[in-house]
Amino acid sequence: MNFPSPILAADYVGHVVGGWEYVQGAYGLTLVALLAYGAYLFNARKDRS
Amino acid sequence: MSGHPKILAGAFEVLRKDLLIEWRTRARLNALIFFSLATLLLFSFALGPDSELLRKNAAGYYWLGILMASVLSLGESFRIETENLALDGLRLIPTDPRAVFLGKAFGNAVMLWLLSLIVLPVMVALYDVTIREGVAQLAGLLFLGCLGISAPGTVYAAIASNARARDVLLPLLLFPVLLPSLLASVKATGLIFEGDPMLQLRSWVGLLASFNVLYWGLGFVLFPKIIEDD
Amino acid sequence: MRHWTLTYSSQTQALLWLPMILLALVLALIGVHVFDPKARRWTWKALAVIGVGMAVGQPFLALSWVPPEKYMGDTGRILYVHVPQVWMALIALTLNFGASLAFLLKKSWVSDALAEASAEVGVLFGAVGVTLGALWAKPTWGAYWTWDARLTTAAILLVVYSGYLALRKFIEDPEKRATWSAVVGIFAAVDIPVLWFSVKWWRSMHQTQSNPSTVDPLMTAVLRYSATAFLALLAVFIYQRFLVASAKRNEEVALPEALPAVGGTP
Amino acid sequence: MSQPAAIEVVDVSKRFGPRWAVARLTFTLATGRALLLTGHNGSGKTTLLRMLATATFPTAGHIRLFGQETRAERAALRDEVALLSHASFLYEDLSAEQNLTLVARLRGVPQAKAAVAALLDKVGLTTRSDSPARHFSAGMRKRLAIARLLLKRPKLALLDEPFGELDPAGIRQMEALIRELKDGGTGVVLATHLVEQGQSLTDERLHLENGRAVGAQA
Repeated sequence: MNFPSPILAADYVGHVVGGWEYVQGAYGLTLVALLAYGAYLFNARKDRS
Repeated sequence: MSGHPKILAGAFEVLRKDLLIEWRTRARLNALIFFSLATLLLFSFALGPDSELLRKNAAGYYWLGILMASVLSLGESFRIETENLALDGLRLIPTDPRAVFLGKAFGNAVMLWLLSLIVLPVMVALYDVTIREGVAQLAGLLFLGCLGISAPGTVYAAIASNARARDVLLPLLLFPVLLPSLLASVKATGLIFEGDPMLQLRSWVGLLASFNVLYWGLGFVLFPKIIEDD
Repeated sequence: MRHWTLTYSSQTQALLWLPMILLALVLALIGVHVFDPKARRWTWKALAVIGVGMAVGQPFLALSWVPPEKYMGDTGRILYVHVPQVWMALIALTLNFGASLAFLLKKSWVSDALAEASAEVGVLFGAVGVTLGALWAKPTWGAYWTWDARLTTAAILLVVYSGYLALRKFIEDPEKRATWSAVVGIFAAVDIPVLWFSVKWWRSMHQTQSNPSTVDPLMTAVLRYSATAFLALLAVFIYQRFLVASAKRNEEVALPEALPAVGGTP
Repeated sequence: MSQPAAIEVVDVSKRFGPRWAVARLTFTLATGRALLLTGHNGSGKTTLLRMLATATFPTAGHIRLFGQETRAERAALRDEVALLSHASFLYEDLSAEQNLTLVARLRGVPQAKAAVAALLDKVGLTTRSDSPARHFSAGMRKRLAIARLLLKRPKLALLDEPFGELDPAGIRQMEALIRELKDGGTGVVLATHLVEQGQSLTDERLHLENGRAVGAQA
C-alpha cells in the first residue's frame, strides 16, 4: 500500500502543510546541477572527438 | 656523503642567507610591521568600541593579523628566489632541496615570530588584554604557531611564486590548509590571555605540536618535488 | 521505537533487498570498467543507463514511497539526496588523493588526468551536498548555517579543492601543473581529517551520527538506493571528465616519436 | 675507450608545453675538449646547457656526463659541473662578497673568506665587494657570476653567452679565463653569437636550429 503512486504523491502535496514545495525545490536543484554538469561534459566530449 | 649532517649544515646556510637578506632590507620588515598593526586596528574599527568583545576575541584577531602578514612575507621570501633564478643557482651549488625547505621554512617562522613579538605590546594595549599565564609561555606558543604557518606556507609559496596570479593563489591555497593549526594557536593563546583554570593549555599545545610534526614532515618529503625540474 | 516496522508486507520486505542488489551490480560494473580496458566501451554506457534510470526513479521513492520522518516530517526527505551526495564527494576526493600519490610515485598522464577529473566531480557533488544540507538545516535547526564541525569542515573542504582547481587553471606547463597539483592534493587530503577533528574540538559540540540500526529499514533502503544511483552517475562523470582531461593532455604533450630522427654529431 | 666521454647526449628531446626546445639531439664530447654551441635565439642552446647542468632534465633520451646519468646522479654531478647562465643566480640584496661567501660555505670551501677575496680580486670587483648586487651594472653582474662559477673548480664549465654585456677589456679577460680553464683540463661548452671569437677558443662546433643539430662541422 506504500507502493509509489502518483495519487499518493498528489495526496502529499495536498496534505502536507508547508515545507513540501521546499523539499521539491531541493530535489529540483540536485537534478538541475547534475543535468547541467552532464550537459557540460557531453559538450566537452563532443569538442574533443 | 649526503647524510643528515650535510642537510642540516645546508639548511643552516640557507637560513643565514635569508635572515641576512631580511636584515639588509629592513624597510620591508618595517612595512610588514605596519601592515599587521593596521590590520589589528581595522578589527577594532570594524567591531566598534565594544572593548569587552575585543578583549574576548583578542587571540583570534591577533592570529588573523599574523596570518595576513604571513602571506606577504612568504610571497616575498620566494620573490627573492625567483629573481635571477637564484633558487636554480642554489640547487646547482649543490644544495639538497630538503635543506632549502628546512632553511627557508625555519627562516620564515623566525621572521613571523619576530613580527608577532613586535606587534604584541600594541595588541595588548589596543585590545586591553592581560597575559595571565606568563610572557615566556606566550613567546614559546607564538613560535610554535609560526612554525605551523611557515611549513605549509613555504611549500605553497614555492608553488604560487611560479604560477600566474600568484598573489591570489597563495592565500587561496594556504588559508584553508592552515586552519587546524590556526584554531589550535588561537585557542591556546586565548587560554594564556584569559587564564587556564581547567589546565587545557597543555592539550592544545600538544595538538599544535602534532600539526607541526605532520606539516614539517610532509613539506620535507614533498618540497623537492616542487623545486626540482623533472 | 517504530513498531509499525513489523507490519510490512512480504512484498515490501523483499523490495528492501533491491538496493543492495543494484549496488552490487554497479560495483561489479565499475570493477569491470577498471580492470578490463576492452570493456570500457560499454561499461560506462551501462552505468549511465542504470544511473539515469535510478536517478529518475529516486524522487519517486524518496518523495512518495517512503513515509515522512517522525520528527522532521517531509523535510527529512532532503537527506535522501544530501547524504549520498556528500558520500560521493568524499569518494571522489579520496580518489583524487590516490591519483595524486600515484603521480608522485610514478609520473603518468593517466593519474594526472584522473586527479583532475575526480577533483572537479568531487567539488560538484560536494557543492550540491552542502547546499542541500543548508536547505535542510533551515527548517530543522532554524538557520541555513550552524557552525557545527561537519558543516564547517565540508565548507572548508570545498574551498580547499576549489583552490586546487584554480591552481590547475593557472599553470600552463603540463609537467609542472601535474607535479604541483599532486603535492597540493596530498596536503589537502591529509588536512581534511585533521581539519575535521580540530573543528570538532574547537567547537566541542557533539552530534552523533545516525547508523542503520536506529533508522527505519525502509528509509535505509531508500538511502542505499539513492547512493547507488549517485555512485553510478559519479563513475560516469569521472570517466567522461577523465577522457576530456586525457584528450587535452594529449594535445598539450606531443610525443617525441612524432619528431623525425635527424640527429647530427659535431 | 679508457675514459668515459665528458658529455654524451643520446637522442635527447625537451618539451616546453607544446614546443620542442631540443629535438632528438645526439652528440658526444670527449674529455678535455671544448665545444662551441651556436644558433639563433630560441634555437635551444640555453635549454641544452640547462640540461647539461642538471638544472632541468630531458623529456626523452639520456644525458651522461663522465659516464653518469644526469637524472639519477644529479647530486654528484652538480659538484663537478658549473653553469654560467643568462640569469645571474645572484641575490640582489646581498653584497658581492656575501653572494660568494654563501656559495663557498655551501660547498664547504676551506678558508672561504680568503678564497672569496682572491676571486673578487681576479674578476676586478674588490672595490665594490660590499655593495649589493642590485646596484651592479650588467657587466659587473657577469663578472660576479663568473667568480661564482670559479668557486667550484668544475670538471665541466657550461658558459651561456659569456661575452655578453662585457666591455672589450672584460672580453679579453674572459678569453684568458676560458683558456685557463681549458689548460687546467676543464671541459668547456661555450654558447655564443660571436662565432669567430668562440671558434678560436674551442675544438668542435655544434650548430642548433629549432632544437636540432644542423650541418655538423669540426
